[in-house]
Amino acid sequence: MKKLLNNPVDYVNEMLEGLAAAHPEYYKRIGADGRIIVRPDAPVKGKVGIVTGGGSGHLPVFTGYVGKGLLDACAIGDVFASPGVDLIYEAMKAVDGGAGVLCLYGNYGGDVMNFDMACEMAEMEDLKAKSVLVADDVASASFAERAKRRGIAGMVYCFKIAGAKADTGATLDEVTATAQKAADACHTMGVALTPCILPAAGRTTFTIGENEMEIGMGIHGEPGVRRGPLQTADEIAEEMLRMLLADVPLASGDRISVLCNSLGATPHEELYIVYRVVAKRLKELGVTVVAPLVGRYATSMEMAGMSITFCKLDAELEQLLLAPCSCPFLKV
Amino acid sequence: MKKLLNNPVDYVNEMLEGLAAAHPEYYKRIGADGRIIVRPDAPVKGKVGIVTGGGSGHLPVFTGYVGKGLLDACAIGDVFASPGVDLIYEAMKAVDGGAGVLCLYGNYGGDVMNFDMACEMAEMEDLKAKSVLVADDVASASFAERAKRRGIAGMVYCFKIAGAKADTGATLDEVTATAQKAADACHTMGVALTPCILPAAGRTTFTIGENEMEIGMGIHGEPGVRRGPLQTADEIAEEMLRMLLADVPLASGDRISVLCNSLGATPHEELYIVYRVVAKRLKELGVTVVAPLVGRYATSMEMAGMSITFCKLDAELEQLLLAPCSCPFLKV
Amino acid sequence: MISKELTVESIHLAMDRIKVGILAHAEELNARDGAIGDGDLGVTLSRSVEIFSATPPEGDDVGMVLLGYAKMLTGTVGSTYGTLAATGLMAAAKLTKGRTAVPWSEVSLLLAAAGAAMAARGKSHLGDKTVLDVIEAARSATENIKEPEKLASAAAAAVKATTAEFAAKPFKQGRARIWGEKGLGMEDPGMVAFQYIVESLLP
Amino acid sequence: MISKELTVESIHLAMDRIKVGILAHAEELNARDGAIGDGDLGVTLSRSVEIFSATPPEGDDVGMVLLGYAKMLTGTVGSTYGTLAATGLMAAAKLTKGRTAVPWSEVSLLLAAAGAAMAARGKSHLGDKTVLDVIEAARSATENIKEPEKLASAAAAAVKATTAEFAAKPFKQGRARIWGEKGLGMEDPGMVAFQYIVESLLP
Ligand SMILES: Nc1ncnc2c1ncn2[C@@H]1O[C@H](COP(=O)(O)OP(=O)(O)O)[C@@H](O)[C@H]1O
Ligand SMILES: Nc1ncnc2c1ncn2[C@@H]1O[C@H](COP(=O)(O)OP(=O)(O)O)[C@@H](O)[C@H]1O
Ligand SMILES: [Mg+2]
Ligand SMILES: [Mg+2]
Ligand SMILES: [Mg+2]
Ligand SMILES: [Mg+2]
Repeated sequence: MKKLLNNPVDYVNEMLEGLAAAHPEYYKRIGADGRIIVRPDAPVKGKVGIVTGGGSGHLPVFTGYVGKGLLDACAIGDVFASPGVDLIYEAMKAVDGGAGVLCLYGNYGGDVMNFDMACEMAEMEDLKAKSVLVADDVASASFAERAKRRGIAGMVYCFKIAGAKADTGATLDEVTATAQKAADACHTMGVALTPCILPAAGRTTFTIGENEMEIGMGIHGEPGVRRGPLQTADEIAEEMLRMLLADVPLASGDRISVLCNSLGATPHEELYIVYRVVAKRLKELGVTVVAPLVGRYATSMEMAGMSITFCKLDAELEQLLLAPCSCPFLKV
Repeated sequence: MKKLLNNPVDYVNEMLEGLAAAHPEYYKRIGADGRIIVRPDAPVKGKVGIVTGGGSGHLPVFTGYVGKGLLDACAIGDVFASPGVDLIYEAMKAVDGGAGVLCLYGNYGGDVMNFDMACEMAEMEDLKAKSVLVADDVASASFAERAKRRGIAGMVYCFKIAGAKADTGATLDEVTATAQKAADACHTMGVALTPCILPAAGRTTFTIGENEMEIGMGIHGEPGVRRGPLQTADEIAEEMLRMLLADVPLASGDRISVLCNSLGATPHEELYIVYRVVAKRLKELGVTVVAPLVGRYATSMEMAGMSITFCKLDAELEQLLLAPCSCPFLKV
Repeated sequence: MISKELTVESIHLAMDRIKVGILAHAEELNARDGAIGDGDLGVTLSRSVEIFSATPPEGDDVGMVLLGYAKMLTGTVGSTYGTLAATGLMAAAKLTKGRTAVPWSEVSLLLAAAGAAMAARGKSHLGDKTVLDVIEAARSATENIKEPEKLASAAAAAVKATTAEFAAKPFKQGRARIWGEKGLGMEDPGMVAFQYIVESLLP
Repeated sequence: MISKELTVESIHLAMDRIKVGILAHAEELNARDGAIGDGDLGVTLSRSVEIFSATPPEGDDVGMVLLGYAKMLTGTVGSTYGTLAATGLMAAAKLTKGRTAVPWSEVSLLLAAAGAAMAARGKSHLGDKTVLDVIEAARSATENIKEPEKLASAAAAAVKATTAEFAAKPFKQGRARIWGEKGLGMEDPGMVAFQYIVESLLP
């Protein structure tokens, strides 16, 4: 695999420069090195601000989802590395419109430390802040230990739903509760086919045989559930569905949204081949799919592979999922 | 590179099955093997119908752009192969709401033959039809021989603009004239880094060295302008810009739209790194960029590489570009 | 068995023979097309002849039967070769519509009409190293020939010679064109396919 | 040169020495981190010590100076090691705020406070094969020691021994955790970095 690069040290800043140049109506750069992206109209008076953050290399996650009815700001780290504490705290201050700030991000050790520390700073300066961690990766821990799960593509649903909730004028406690409900509703299974290349290191994140796949592997190459010979799309989809359905038992009449997400290189064609299996199985179960998403929503640069996310809906979550939102990567 | 596949013979049909299952509000399958995608509300009474068609493996092109304010139908061939004549003709009949049909597609030999033949059939049965070919690939022929150019990512602008024009209630002649104006306004330069794998053949479309790139290579591997060692993102962007600006001289005050398009594997991060150079150069020239697009809009499955399209705007084109439209891959 | 004039029976009979010839060479044609194109020539031709024999067009109007076969081609895959063949058959159909018997001496004329229509459809020219060149060779070799056996053998010899002669030249049309120098020395798969088609008609 | 008690001068001096030690081992630390993590430990530590020496915090309040260094860490990269170090420095700052001199005998206490805060921040435990284990080793080795020279040498010996001892155990925290069996036999880069930090303070 080959990359269009300049000096790898400038990778993130150049990327952000292009992002802000292309979509100034959505993204404003602030903070040291412009490593925070905020809505140009931030802070929105009276609205709970929603801040996320994490490593680069996952576009549209995290930065891309700053937008109307979505996130208010994102603190941006180097490729696959956490943003600094000060950066996170600055992002929080930039979006506090008086109603407080929700930190909504994926469950990764470094990010948790830095967000926790930023929240302690906020507390010292009387900025009201709450945190909700997205921990949707079914393969990374058992249901009994859900809190240990990594955060992956389910994040997209959490951003969408929390953003819509904040738009209703809800309080920080309400937005936090709904965001937590959305996070709890998300269950994701992934499969990795190839690694990606770290720009700075110039090498791949992990190795995997020419005819191998790894079910449940994390988006940075964290070990999964099972490595084995590459199977057919239908077999892989069925295996992932089995694991998902064991985690979130669905009954006739249930309503869910489904995200079939490419990790980067895997094309739309293959996602639809997989989605076909998902749709068939859910139909058999009598489950209704609402507003499915098929595409590249949470990636690891040019990694090949995909994930399936179930977001189980109740009336509130469904209404918020269908509420209007707008960023260059997601418009409802 | 690895693919999520079942029997390759079923690749296109399974993909369409998933596509229609995911987005029934946009896509309805008709015709032999369901190889035509039409808007569910087709034909729209009194509106000029717009039909495209071409080989599979380029999502969102072609099928994906069926939608409101966009295309009315698409006839779908096998991977990188033309759809049959009857399929095209059937698509035309399905979208004729009495105002006639525009065939709007990329300039490839097989497609031209089949569309021409379908149009002759239409003529025999008194269905009013016109054709506009998209021929935007600067690398494939000189400006003097523009009509010989292949159609690549510029297609997206043509679909958008022609679709918006048809939505105004314009006549077939008017829609045809505007579509032709849009096609003439589009100039694209591409660079290929890696090939993709043909599902049926199980092999790559072409070969290219581990540290090589080919400027101007076509999306099926057609030879380009220059093959050489992989350069930096900025150098590549500058070279492509030089060729584009030689083809479409821009002056201060001009307004254009720009599409930075990934051929598949190349991630958003790299597209923004390139867009940054494009934005800087156009700013220096005093050119205003309107509604730029950065993403995967016209692909070759998991090919790595990208293209830059300039769509030079006049007042009409700009207004139509900004008019509302909606499909799962493009919403304005 | 061979009728005095070209009738619908002789067309159906020819199609049966062509089916045998194509199926015997399908793999080879795929491989030839695969070397310079997308490798589907054998597949698409096989699919076409299977459909031909499954539901041959009815009636005794030569033109309408030729049109019937042409329509089967447009109804199947969208391959270049299939569309060109449909175009050629339609051109021949126009000249024979309303007739139940056509003198064998007109075969050369039908080939001329087919070739001209195909060139127009493909925006291509004689010398481009395509099936057009062998059709022209067959047309020229069959001029003024009235006996069907002689027609087939004259055409087959001319087609074979032309295919071989063109191997040395560069491709100027279709997917093969992009190969430039690398195409030198290779026979055009479309010409070879036509050669097998004509050879299946040899007595 | 060495003052009778821990003052801001002794802190600045220590930071200068640590800078030399870190820069000398930056490449090695990158390589160690690269084998099981993301390979940035040397880079991020170097960046931090450069910033320390460029703009050392002012004033003579030991606590405020420690807090000043902590804040420089949170202001630079977001690496785990940097955030943990900032957390540890802040904990020590809380205990020394408002004082211009702290008896050397309190160093062990400061290490205890730092280690506890870091464990809370990292949601990790002693025995997880992280920098926590060598901090605990240093804390234990420095208990009741009053002379600065002895402090450094006792800490250095304990840290080195603990780093070596843990090499045989599995990683239970951070990016290294995912390596499972492959991590056996490897020293934890965070422990090694702390070893070089302490060794830079040897007289
Ligand atoms: N423009 C053209 N005009 C005439 N014949 C052509 C043209 N392009 C291709 N051919 C013929 O068609 C053959 C390839 O047919 P086919 O495999 O069906 O093409 P594809 O798979 O590219 O649609 C070539 O070998 C050549 O003889
Ligand atoms: N949860 C944790 N608690 C305590 N120490 C940790 C933890 N995670 C990692 N470490 C320490 O940090 C070191 C790695 O630091 P660093 O390279 O900055 O991590 P990263 O690059 O993953 O952010 C490890 O060698 C280990 O000593
Ligand atoms: Mg072919
Ligand atoms: Mg073909
Ligand atoms: Mg590290
Ligand atoms: Mg790091």
